[in-house]
Amino acid sequence: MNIWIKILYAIISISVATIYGLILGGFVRKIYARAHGRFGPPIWQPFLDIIQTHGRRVAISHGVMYYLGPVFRLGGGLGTYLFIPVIYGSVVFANFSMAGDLLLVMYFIFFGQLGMALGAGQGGHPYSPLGIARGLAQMSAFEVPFSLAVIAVAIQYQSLNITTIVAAQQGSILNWTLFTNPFAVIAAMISLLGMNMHSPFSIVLAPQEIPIGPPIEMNGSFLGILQTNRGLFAAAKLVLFMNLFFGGATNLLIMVIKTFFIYLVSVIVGASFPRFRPEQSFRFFLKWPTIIGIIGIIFVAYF
Amino acid sequence: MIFALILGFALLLIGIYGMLSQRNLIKIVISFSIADTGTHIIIVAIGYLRGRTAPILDKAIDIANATHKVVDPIPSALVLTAIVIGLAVTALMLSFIIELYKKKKSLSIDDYQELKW
Amino acid sequence: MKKKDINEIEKQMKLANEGLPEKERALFSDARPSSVAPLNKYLEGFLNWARSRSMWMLAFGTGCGATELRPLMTSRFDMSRFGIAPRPTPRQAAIFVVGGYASIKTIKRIVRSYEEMQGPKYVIALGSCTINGGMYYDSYYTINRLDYYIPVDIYIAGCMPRPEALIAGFNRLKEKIRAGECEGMNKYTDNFDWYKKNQKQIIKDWNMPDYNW
Amino acid sequence: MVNPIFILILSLAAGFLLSIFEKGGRKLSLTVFYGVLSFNVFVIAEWFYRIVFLSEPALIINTAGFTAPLSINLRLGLQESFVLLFTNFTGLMAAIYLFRKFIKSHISSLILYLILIMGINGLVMTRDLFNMFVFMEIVSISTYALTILTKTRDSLTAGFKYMIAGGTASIFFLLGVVFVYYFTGNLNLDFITQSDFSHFGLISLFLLAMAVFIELKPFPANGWALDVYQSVNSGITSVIAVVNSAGIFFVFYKISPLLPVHLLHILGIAGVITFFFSNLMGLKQTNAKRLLGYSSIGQIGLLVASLSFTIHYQTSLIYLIVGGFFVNHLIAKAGLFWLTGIVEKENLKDWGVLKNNKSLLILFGVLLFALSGLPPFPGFWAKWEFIKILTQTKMFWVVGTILLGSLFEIIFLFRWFTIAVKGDIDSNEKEIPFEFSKLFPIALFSGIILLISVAIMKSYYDFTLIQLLPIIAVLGVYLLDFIPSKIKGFLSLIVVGIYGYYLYPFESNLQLFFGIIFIVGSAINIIGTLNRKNLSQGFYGFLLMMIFSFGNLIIAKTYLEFFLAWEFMTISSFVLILRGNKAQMASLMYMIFSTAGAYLMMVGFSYAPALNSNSVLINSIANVQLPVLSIILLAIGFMIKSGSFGVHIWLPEAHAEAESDVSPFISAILLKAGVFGLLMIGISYIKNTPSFDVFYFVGWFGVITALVGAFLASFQEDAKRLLAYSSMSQVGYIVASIAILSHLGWLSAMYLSFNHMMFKSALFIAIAGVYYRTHTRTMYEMGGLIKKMPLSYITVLISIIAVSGVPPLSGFGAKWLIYSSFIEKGWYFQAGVLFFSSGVSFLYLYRLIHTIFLGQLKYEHQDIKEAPIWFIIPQYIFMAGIMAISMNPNLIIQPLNSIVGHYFQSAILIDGYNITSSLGNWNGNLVMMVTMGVFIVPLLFLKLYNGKTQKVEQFNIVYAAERPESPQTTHIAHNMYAHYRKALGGWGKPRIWNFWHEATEWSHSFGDFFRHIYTGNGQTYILHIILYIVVIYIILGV
Repeated sequence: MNIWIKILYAIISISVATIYGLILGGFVRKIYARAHGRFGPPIWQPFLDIIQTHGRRVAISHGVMYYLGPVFRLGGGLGTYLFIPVIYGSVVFANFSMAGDLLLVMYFIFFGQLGMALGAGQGGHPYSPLGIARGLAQMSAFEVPFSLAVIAVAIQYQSLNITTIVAAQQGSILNWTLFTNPFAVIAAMISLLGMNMHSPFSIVLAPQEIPIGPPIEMNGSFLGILQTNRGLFAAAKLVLFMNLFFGGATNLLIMVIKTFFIYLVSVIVGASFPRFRPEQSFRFFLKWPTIIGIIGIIFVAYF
Repeated sequence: MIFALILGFALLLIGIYGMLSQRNLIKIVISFSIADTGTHIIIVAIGYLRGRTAPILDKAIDIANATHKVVDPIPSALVLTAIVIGLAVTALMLSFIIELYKKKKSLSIDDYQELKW
Repeated sequence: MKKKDINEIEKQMKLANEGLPEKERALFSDARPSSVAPLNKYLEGFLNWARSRSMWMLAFGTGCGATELRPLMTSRFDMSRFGIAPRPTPRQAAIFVVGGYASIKTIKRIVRSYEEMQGPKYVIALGSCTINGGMYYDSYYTINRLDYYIPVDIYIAGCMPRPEALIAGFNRLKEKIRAGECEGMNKYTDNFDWYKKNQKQIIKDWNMPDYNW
Repeated sequence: MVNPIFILILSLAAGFLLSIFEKGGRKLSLTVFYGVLSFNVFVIAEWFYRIVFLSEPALIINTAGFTAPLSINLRLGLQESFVLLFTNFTGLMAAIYLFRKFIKSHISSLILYLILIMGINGLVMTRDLFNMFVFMEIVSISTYALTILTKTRDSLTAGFKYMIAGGTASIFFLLGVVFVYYFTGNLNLDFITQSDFSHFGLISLFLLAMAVFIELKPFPANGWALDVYQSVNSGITSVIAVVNSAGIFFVFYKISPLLPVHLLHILGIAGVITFFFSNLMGLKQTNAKRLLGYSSIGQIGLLVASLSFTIHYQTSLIYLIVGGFFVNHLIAKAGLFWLTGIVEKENLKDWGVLKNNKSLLILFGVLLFALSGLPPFPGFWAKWEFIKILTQTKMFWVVGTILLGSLFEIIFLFRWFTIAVKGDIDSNEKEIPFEFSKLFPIALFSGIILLISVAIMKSYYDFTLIQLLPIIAVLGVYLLDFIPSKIKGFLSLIVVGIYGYYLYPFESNLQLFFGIIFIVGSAINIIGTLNRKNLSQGFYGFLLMMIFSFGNLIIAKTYLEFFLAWEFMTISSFVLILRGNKAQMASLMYMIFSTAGAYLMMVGFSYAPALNSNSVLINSIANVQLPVLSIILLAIGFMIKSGSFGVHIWLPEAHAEAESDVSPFISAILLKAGVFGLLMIGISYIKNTPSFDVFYFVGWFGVITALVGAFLASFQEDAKRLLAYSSMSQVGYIVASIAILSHLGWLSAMYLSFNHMMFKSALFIAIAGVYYRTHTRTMYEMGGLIKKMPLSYITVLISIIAVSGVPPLSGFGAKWLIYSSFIEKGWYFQAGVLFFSSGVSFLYLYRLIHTIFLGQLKYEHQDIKEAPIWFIIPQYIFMAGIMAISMNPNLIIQPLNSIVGHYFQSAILIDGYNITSSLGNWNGNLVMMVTMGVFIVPLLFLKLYNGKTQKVEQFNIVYAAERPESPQTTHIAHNMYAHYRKALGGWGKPRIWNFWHEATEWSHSFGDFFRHIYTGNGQTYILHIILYIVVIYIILGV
């Protein structure tokens, strides 16, 4: 395939995902507001925020890494998304998924996080590393159930190729991993709570404790890029989960519906629970979801 | 001969007992001497081979078969040498005791155990 | 003037940062802020539209008026429907809400926080005390007029103004932003020396740089 | 050609006449004294030469005109001439050592000394038991008298104890002799055979053997000897410990053919017990001479054991084993006793004075290494062959006891050595005075033991020059040490290059691969050492030794060659680590663990079946079915070297405390030796699968190592320690991947090995540069260095991305291969643990880069510069390597695929840039391209849309409307992951450290407990002797 067409497709795919992700974000704010008994901001509020931040006349930069941090972050989001086939059977939304398999996606997630952490670190503000330290630690903890779930999926489908995994789940709703290997899915969904960093796992940004943590020094377009990425990255993660556990999507509508409901899990939990202390969060992930993940592996590997 | 043997062993045991039980350095040396003497008596007692003659090469003994006819003179020589050596050791021990006494004015072995472990 | 010349002038106009001890001078930026002209009409208009609908505020509880800020977030007043959102750090906020009387100790922090915000930035001054000193008009330790020290876009009078008044004030600010009338940031940089003089006159222990980037 | 009887005659005559010569002045008597001693040496040397090189038959001397048994006969054969040459020579040397003493002392000491030497000569040569008794008593009495050459109360007490103990022993000997005569009618060893004794007659042999054995100081009947060693003048002590012991041991050797096998074995076991306990008790000893005494007693025990257990083997082997132990121990012990006399420090703690006297230090090192039984010294070869015999006869208890005892010995000897090299000294400490007469014997003995070592290597084992190269390197560089270190560095680089070129034609590609890691990696790392400013004496010698041993490891053809290279590697790396400023404890721990590992490997190799091909070990081992025990022991040995969980505690210390340009060698390259070893076992394993799946457990150990290493690294404050634990974690991955025993597994192991070599070298060199500038390794004392040292920062950045496995850099390839291989193999939970540890690794990696390079710059670092160019060059060579592999993983994957293809069916498909495994695929190049794309697009966007960007300084941060107080309080770095530690709760306790700490405490306490049997009371010692004889008698059950 012509590389330029591929790139064009990628741009379309990314645009759709970003817009979807941002709208999802606006929607979630709406849901939260309604849970609080408020009207809440309009659904397109994230777009306004992004325009506003990009519209700042002055921005300060603490140095090269600070400058590149958001770039890394968005690059990470873009890359993660681009290595996932979004819609099963679609050429436009296949992205660059032929470059690697599930492991590549799992590790590319870190690309942005590491880069952002470095950028925030150069900001020199003490809260940045505090937030990052929490974030990294929590990440290492929720990666455990997630990786166990991924291993279970790999055992189940004898493949790490996302397209293959999606293909194996086609046909009937009962072919979804959700039904064939419920334990792995439960473990993964719990770790998704951590990944999405809603309450009770919102220890990284925690505005009340460490005012917003890593991006505390971020301003102007730097912040704008981060916000854009938040939408894109959320979409990428949701699509990944949809592909692995919920049968993937054969068209955009199904993708939207499925990912919305996957996200809803985090939102409901987030709206209902207060925040954990960091060590509570780590312990939680290393305890119950891990055990469930182990059961998931035993379930597929030995039964 | 048996009597000598028993006596020798008895002296040996007495000497050893003395060496173990006495605290006085000089008494230990005396005990050692007793044990030594016991040993000498044992040697003399069992150094004799029954049915052989004294190791004097005269006409009575066929020179060719001498080795099978005479008692080896060695035990006797051994005893003599051992006595001499025992004497030397005893003397040396006593001179050590004198030196030790000069240093610490004590003859109890319990006072000479700084070197340990 | 050419851009090169401007750079040249900027280089000459480094801040002295005399309040800082010698060994700390290198740790603070000594760049002098300069005014930034608005973009062309349409682009600036578009941006102003977005700015007016995404009002990120730094809710700095300087005085008793801050008490009235909190209810804004509750379900009764729900500021988020206007696009108003609190930000935990001045770097990301565009609106500085000075919540009432400013003591000299506080004005130092107000100046610092204001300067740390990235422009365009707007200031809402809350309550009578920020206008003329209010009940503290003759206090030895409270300033009387806030706009001697930082440019104020909106005053909300009252002692104290109710949340409704605050919302009205925000809406007025919104209109002003849309109309492109809020150039307080440029006013501050244009009259930088005057503001600094005023600030330094009352803040005696000036142990920060002349401009807090 | 002089009849050796003249030795006795002349010595005796001179002894009697000396007091007359004394009338002519001390000079004359000294001339006679040394003349006689030299004459003795000369006579024996000539005989030795004749017997060994001209193959003359043993000389039998009949005295008094009769033939034996009627008269006493003397024999001078190979053994006798060797022992005599040795004892006479040592006697002469000790006399030279005592020269100053002899000038002043009473003439009687000269006489006694001569008589003593004469007695030893007679003792060795005589074949008559009675005569033996006489000579023994002559020796004893003269020794007793000589103990008070320096008359102190201690030496008097010790002498007295010695006398009563010796007297008791001689009573038994006398009894034994007379009983022998009673039962056999004969006293000549040539005419008595074992069959002459009835069952009851064994009592005579028993008494005889016990008397000699007591003189050889078995545990616990040896308290008197310790006191003598401790208190008597060093010169005389060396005579007692060496000359006397040699003579008495030879007596034991002479009567050993008479002894029944079971008695011999009991005595052997008693020897082993002595060896074990005296070394155990030595642990707690702080007095240098008494410590040497403990060691001496132990070594004699080992000597007895070696003789008892090998007596029925072929002669050349006995010569090697018993002779090896004999020469090794006695030469080293003599030298060390003399050294104690020169240093004159009783407490080991004070031995730091040696640090100021390089020549003494070197001699001390040589003798100590010899005493520890490290190669190339004779004790090593003896131990190797001895353990081999014991293992093959399945005497595992004996093997274990001996090796454990040796380990204790290593502990106290090397603790001493590290104190000498690194210990504290008083500033007002006097220089050690130079006395030629004292130094000369030590130097000569050190030289001799080295010569003997080389002789054994060349003549007995037929080693080629290349195996000797490590020693040659050390000696060669020692001669060139006056050259500035930069030139030495360049020369080393060239030498390593030539060596690599010489090695290049490898038999297998696996060798080539490790050749690149070992030789090329080392060569690049040498560039980092070029930054050294001073002479760096000895550094390059040991560095070259280490590099050569790496090379020799991969070309080894036999177990012994492999093990030899391994030991050379250990020695050289130990010395290199010890060069660090505070490396005393670290290097000691390294040495202890390495030695323990080496001992396990020694047993493992001994138990392995013989190789039957002339190929290199890594090839030929494929045809050998290694027994399970061998595999376990070897695996543990290799895993100790690679720092596996449980035995890892040496690793952080050694890495951190070594000099900063040495650490990359230790971490990036040395650990790969363990990897190489494990692969070697694996090669045998896959061809001949053993009944018990050892590698399953190795795999688990690997993954746990990976996890624990990552956690420990995250909690470090010290940058180098962090990197060290990171190495531990990474090598854990490698070990686990090897244990998978599949194509993908080995591919990933080797890929990661190569990668790890590059990024860990780069990281350590970068940190070396930072340390060079900031003079601190504690991370929270740094911060914000990115602006000062951008080049180092870039290295660290790229390296940590490579470590973490984040695409697009090469590290991801390793992760992809590893997880694919684990899932493919079915090791799901192991894979889960690895995922966890790879998550944790982000913690320490971020900590490393943030706390050093990001955050707040400290006041004191405001005008530091970029690291020196010599640190930058190697870093960027490695960076180029990492980037090349990242852009095109095929560069490494394809060759590795073919290497591993020799051992397994290939499990991956390489199609262009795309690599497909059974589970998934990975296209490194495309990933790189996409990453570039997604990186550049936002960057351009940011450039375009960001308004006027003002660059600000480090304190321009929002700080709750205040300004930061100081960089220190604003830099989050100390205990960065406190919350994680809290979350881990009890899992965060340093259990392994505590375990080893407890083990140390317990062994020291045991040592302390046992040594309390030496009450210092002479009577107790006699009781020990008598009880000892009774107990042995009961065990013997005659």
